[in-house]
Amino acid sequence: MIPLSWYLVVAAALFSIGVYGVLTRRNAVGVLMGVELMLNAVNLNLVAFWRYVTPTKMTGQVFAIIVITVAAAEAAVGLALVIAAYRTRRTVNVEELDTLKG
Amino acid sequence: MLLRLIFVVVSAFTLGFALLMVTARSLFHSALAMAASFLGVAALYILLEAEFLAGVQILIYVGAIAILIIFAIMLSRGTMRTAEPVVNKQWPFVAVVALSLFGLLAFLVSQVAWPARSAEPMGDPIAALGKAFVGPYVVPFEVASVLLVVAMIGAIIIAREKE
Amino acid sequence: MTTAETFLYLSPELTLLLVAALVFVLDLVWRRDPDRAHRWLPWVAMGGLAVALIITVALMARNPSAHIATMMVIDPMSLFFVAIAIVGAMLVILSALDYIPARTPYVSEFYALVVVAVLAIAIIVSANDLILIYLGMEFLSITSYILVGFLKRNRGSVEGALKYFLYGAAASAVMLYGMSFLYGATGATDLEAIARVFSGGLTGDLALMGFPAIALLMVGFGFKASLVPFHQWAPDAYEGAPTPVTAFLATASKAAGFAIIARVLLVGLPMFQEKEWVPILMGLSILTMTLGNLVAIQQRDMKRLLAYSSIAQAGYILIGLVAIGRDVAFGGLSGLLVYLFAYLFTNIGAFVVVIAVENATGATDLPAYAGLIRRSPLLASMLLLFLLSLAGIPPTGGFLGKFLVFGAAIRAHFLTLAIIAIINSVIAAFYYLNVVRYMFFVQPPDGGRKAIAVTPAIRVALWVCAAMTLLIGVCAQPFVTWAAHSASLLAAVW
Amino acid sequence: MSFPILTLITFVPLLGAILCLLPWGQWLGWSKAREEDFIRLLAILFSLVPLILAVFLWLAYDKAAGGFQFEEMAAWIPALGVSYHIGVDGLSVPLVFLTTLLTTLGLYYSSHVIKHRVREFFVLFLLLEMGMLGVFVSLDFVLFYVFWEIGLVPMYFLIGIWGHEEDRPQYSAIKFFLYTLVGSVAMLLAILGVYFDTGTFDIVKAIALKPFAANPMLAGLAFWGFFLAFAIKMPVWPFHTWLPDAHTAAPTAGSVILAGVLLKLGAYGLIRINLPVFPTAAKTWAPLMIALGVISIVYGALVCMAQTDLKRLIAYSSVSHMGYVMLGVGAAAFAIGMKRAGALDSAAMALNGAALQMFNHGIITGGLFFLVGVIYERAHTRELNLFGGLSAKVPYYYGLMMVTALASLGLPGLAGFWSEFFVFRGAFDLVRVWAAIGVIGVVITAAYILWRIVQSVFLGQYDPQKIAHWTNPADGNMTHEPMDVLLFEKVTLWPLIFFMILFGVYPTPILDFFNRMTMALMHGL
Repeated sequence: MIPLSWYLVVAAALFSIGVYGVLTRRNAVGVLMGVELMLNAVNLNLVAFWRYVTPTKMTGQVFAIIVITVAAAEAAVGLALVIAAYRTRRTVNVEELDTLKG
Repeated sequence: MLLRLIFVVVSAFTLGFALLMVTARSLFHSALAMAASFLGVAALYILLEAEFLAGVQILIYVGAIAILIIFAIMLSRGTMRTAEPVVNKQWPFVAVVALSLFGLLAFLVSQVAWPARSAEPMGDPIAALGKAFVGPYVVPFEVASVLLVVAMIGAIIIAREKE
Repeated sequence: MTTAETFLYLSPELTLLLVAALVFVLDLVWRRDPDRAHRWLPWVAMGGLAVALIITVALMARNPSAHIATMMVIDPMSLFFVAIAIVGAMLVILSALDYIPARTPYVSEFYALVVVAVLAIAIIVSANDLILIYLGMEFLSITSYILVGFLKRNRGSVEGALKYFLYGAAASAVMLYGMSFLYGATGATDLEAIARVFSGGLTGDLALMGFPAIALLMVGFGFKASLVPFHQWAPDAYEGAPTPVTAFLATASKAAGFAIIARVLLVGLPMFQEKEWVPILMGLSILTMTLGNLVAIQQRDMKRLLAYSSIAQAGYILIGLVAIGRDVAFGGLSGLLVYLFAYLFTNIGAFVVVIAVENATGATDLPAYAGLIRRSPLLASMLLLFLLSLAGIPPTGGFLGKFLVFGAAIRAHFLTLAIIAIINSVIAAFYYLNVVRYMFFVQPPDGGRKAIAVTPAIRVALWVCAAMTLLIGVCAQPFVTWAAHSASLLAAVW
Repeated sequence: MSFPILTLITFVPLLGAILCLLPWGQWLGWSKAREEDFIRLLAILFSLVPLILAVFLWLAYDKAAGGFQFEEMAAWIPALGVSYHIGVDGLSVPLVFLTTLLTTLGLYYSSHVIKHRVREFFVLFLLLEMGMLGVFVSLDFVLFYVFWEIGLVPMYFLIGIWGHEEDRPQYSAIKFFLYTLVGSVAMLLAILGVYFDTGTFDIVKAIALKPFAANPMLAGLAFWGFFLAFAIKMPVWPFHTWLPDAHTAAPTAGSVILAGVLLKLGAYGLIRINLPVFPTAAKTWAPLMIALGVISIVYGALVCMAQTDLKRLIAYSSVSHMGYVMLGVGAAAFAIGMKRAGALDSAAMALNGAALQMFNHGIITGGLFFLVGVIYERAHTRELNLFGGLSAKVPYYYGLMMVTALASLGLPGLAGFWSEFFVFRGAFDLVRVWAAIGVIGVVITAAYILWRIVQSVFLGQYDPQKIAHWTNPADGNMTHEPMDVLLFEKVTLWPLIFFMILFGVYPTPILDFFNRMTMALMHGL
């Protein structure tokens, strides 16, 4: 059987790539895609733990399904905001969203 | 052994497309790479014997979220034509940070003595999931459905063209 | 527990759900007659919230400690926070009565969403399971993103919402990663089961993940409570959001962040107190108050100033958790509750003044407050009271809160932390007084001839906030005992 | 429960403030001017009540019995062990009287000179009175702290709103606030520290329990928490820099209260809390207190020599004069634990001097600031170089100023003499060298008062070119020559002059209050 840690390392890699995407992308949609990678990494963790730690209880899978559902809702709201921002500013570049002085 | 080989291939596929996603110059390519990477994750779920979840993953992540993102990209496509770089100037620094984060996390997850045991999953995972959602997890299930409704209303209010 | 009991204990949440649905539905029913909808629906929402508040208080009197499966716990502490959220939302709706219709046609949706946000908070503060905690926090976040971006034609509003969303989505992903560790280490997601597994003894290799897991969790919780360095969204979201929403984010929503930090750490991870979470929280507390105050000094916009001030206040509040102990009076946790309760009225009151000034002048920058005492003695003296309370000058509620958390720090021998906190409170007094300077010392631009009208709704909100701010400080006894009682059950578990 | 005289004294001003806030004009259909007149009257009436009660207190306090009298005790926040515990002893009775007297005089004087934002002024002044009185009667640390901070806010406004533009009132006000706040937050931590060691917020109990007796380090920290608050408020060198700015910017009555009462809060705290609660730490730090006191005396006096602004000069003279108090307290602290015969009596004497100096400085410097106000209302300047030869033009003013100034420099026969005498008499026996250095300050004081004030303002030749226009403070009209003291100014000043002469000739009635208290204090340590 594949060791648990292999899955966890792959998830860690996926998570780190997602973090990289979140921190480097200039486009709001790009940032959101990075977040989706991070969420997938989490889900991979959850499912791996389910399989190896509590295969007889559905906790991990339930958690993963909830995460997926919420991610979809979140993405819908986020993308609506992206579109609204694009309408008012003609840009969704995070660095150019500077009406608010910081 | 074969299983491990498959795992390595699937992981390489997943991570490769993930890397492509964060480095692609075109946001559109990025989105496609993301969808591919999500497919890889679904394959990993199958390896973990969570077939139902793999199905959900493909339906929602690949089917819904990726498509949603591609729509958003196309609706705001004015932003894609610019010749400016798609990543900010700190990317080499962030790359170092992300690499060290990975090192740290990888070290951590392989060092911790997770209480793994070698039991087999229950007979019918779909039935078990169904029971879980009406049993102990009924509250999260209900909350999630309210959340979906609210998110839908909110997304409509915000994305609607006319006031 | 019987089904009837379950429904009884969930009745505040169910009421909130019904009210929100009722507002949405009535809005559809009265589609042809938007005037009627705009006139009545806020009061439907207010009435519903009032009913929920009565139910919550009635439940409090039962002094429950009820588990809904393993998912939720209805105890005095969770009811305390539900009450805070409901009261906050009622004040916010009062203050929004003139603000929102002037800026957007989606009036009923706004009130419904505020009620939904309260529902989300009610779920967070009673959640006893990582899954529900995540779900509740996401629920509140998504509702908040919508509320911040509600003025979708307004650049600031949408930008603030987008930033809030991007930070929030990333923060919750990080938090989830930490939650997955806890699940992996224990095989459980409900806090009491996690605590049971850990209390069975930590093998050295499993304990390794304690610090990183808690640090990752704190990213998400810290985001909600706007702790530095997870605060970057706050100034933009606070400035861009419709001001009533800002008031809600800075008080009720922040309080939910603290509620969940307290519950997860005390119920789920008590064995990680000494080496893991106390140092993390202490670092966050020092960073939060110091940075919040130093940046607040430079602000020229009232909303931004209050945003940074509320970041700094979060730093003081956190002291209550760092210095947590079993002492009834200065146990830290009860201080935190009193602080949050006083802070609710004080900060919402300050934002109500901002709303009134914004309604009249359209401006939120400091010069708009020049000579406010001439243009509206009521608004100026009210804001003075709230600023003094924020600065911790007695006899206000803000003083009592500081007194209790600083006392907890001294009791627990965190002298350095206490000294850093008092230095910070002096820095903070400087910028609060700067606002007072504008209001009382600087000549108004037009010589003070143009008075600022204050509508009855805003007047009521102001008087409630002012009365409570003073009452908490002067008649402190019932509030202290209430907080101590609310904290006691959690402290007993811990 | 007996007649709650202290509660009444403390909270009647609050009632007055609230009544002043009510919209009388709107209710009764009065014009703005009439409403303002009514508010002036109302405020003065409500400040008379505590004054009359304070006179009664003075007479009714049983000096022979000593200790805390008229105590009132009620639960306030029992969950935290905070109680509403008030009472007065020989130290606080004269200070309560001083506060009520100066407030009434200040309100009366202001009712003639404050012309804009009248309502706010009188409301804030009454709130200020409540804060100050509260500090003097509190016997619970938290209550003490609450009143301590309450007094801060109205003073901030008095300086900031009614200060003259050229004196940077906004800057001075915030400086005053922040300096005092630094001290008070340190005190808050110390109060909490004492609570966790003794389990009580009660000052009387804390005095009996002597917190941190076993831990000199923590005792020192707590001592310093209080000391910082009181030293900034007094203020002693080097914490004094807020004072000249605040004084210069404040309106006349504000300066009077600032010098007359607010500075006393710091000195009062030292004697009420630092000495009896932390005798060991006080003993340890006594040399430092003495040094700070002497430095303040000499430094304050020297700086006075260099001033050209009359009000600033008197402000610095306060630093010097409060230095005597610090010296007296320091000397008394130094004597703690001394076995030598007479040491404790000398300490009590120094402490008597310090306490008396608090009262005397209140009436004398209060008087001086009123006198500065009198001349400023006429000349609209306080520049010493612009005055000269006024003795012939305003002889009555000259006379009042001479009495007050001579009282300030400690001329025998006037009140200031006795307090300086007792401080030095006591200190000389205990810390000879320091006391001797301090005497230099007395000499310099004489120099600046005679030379800078009397000489440059009153003597010499009157030059009409220097100040072309004088104002008649009664109606605001221009005059060519300065007008002499008006009736309302005489009414304000005479009570103070009366006490300067009375306690200069016959100090026994007030000394009796202090002596009993200081002897009990020193022998109890």
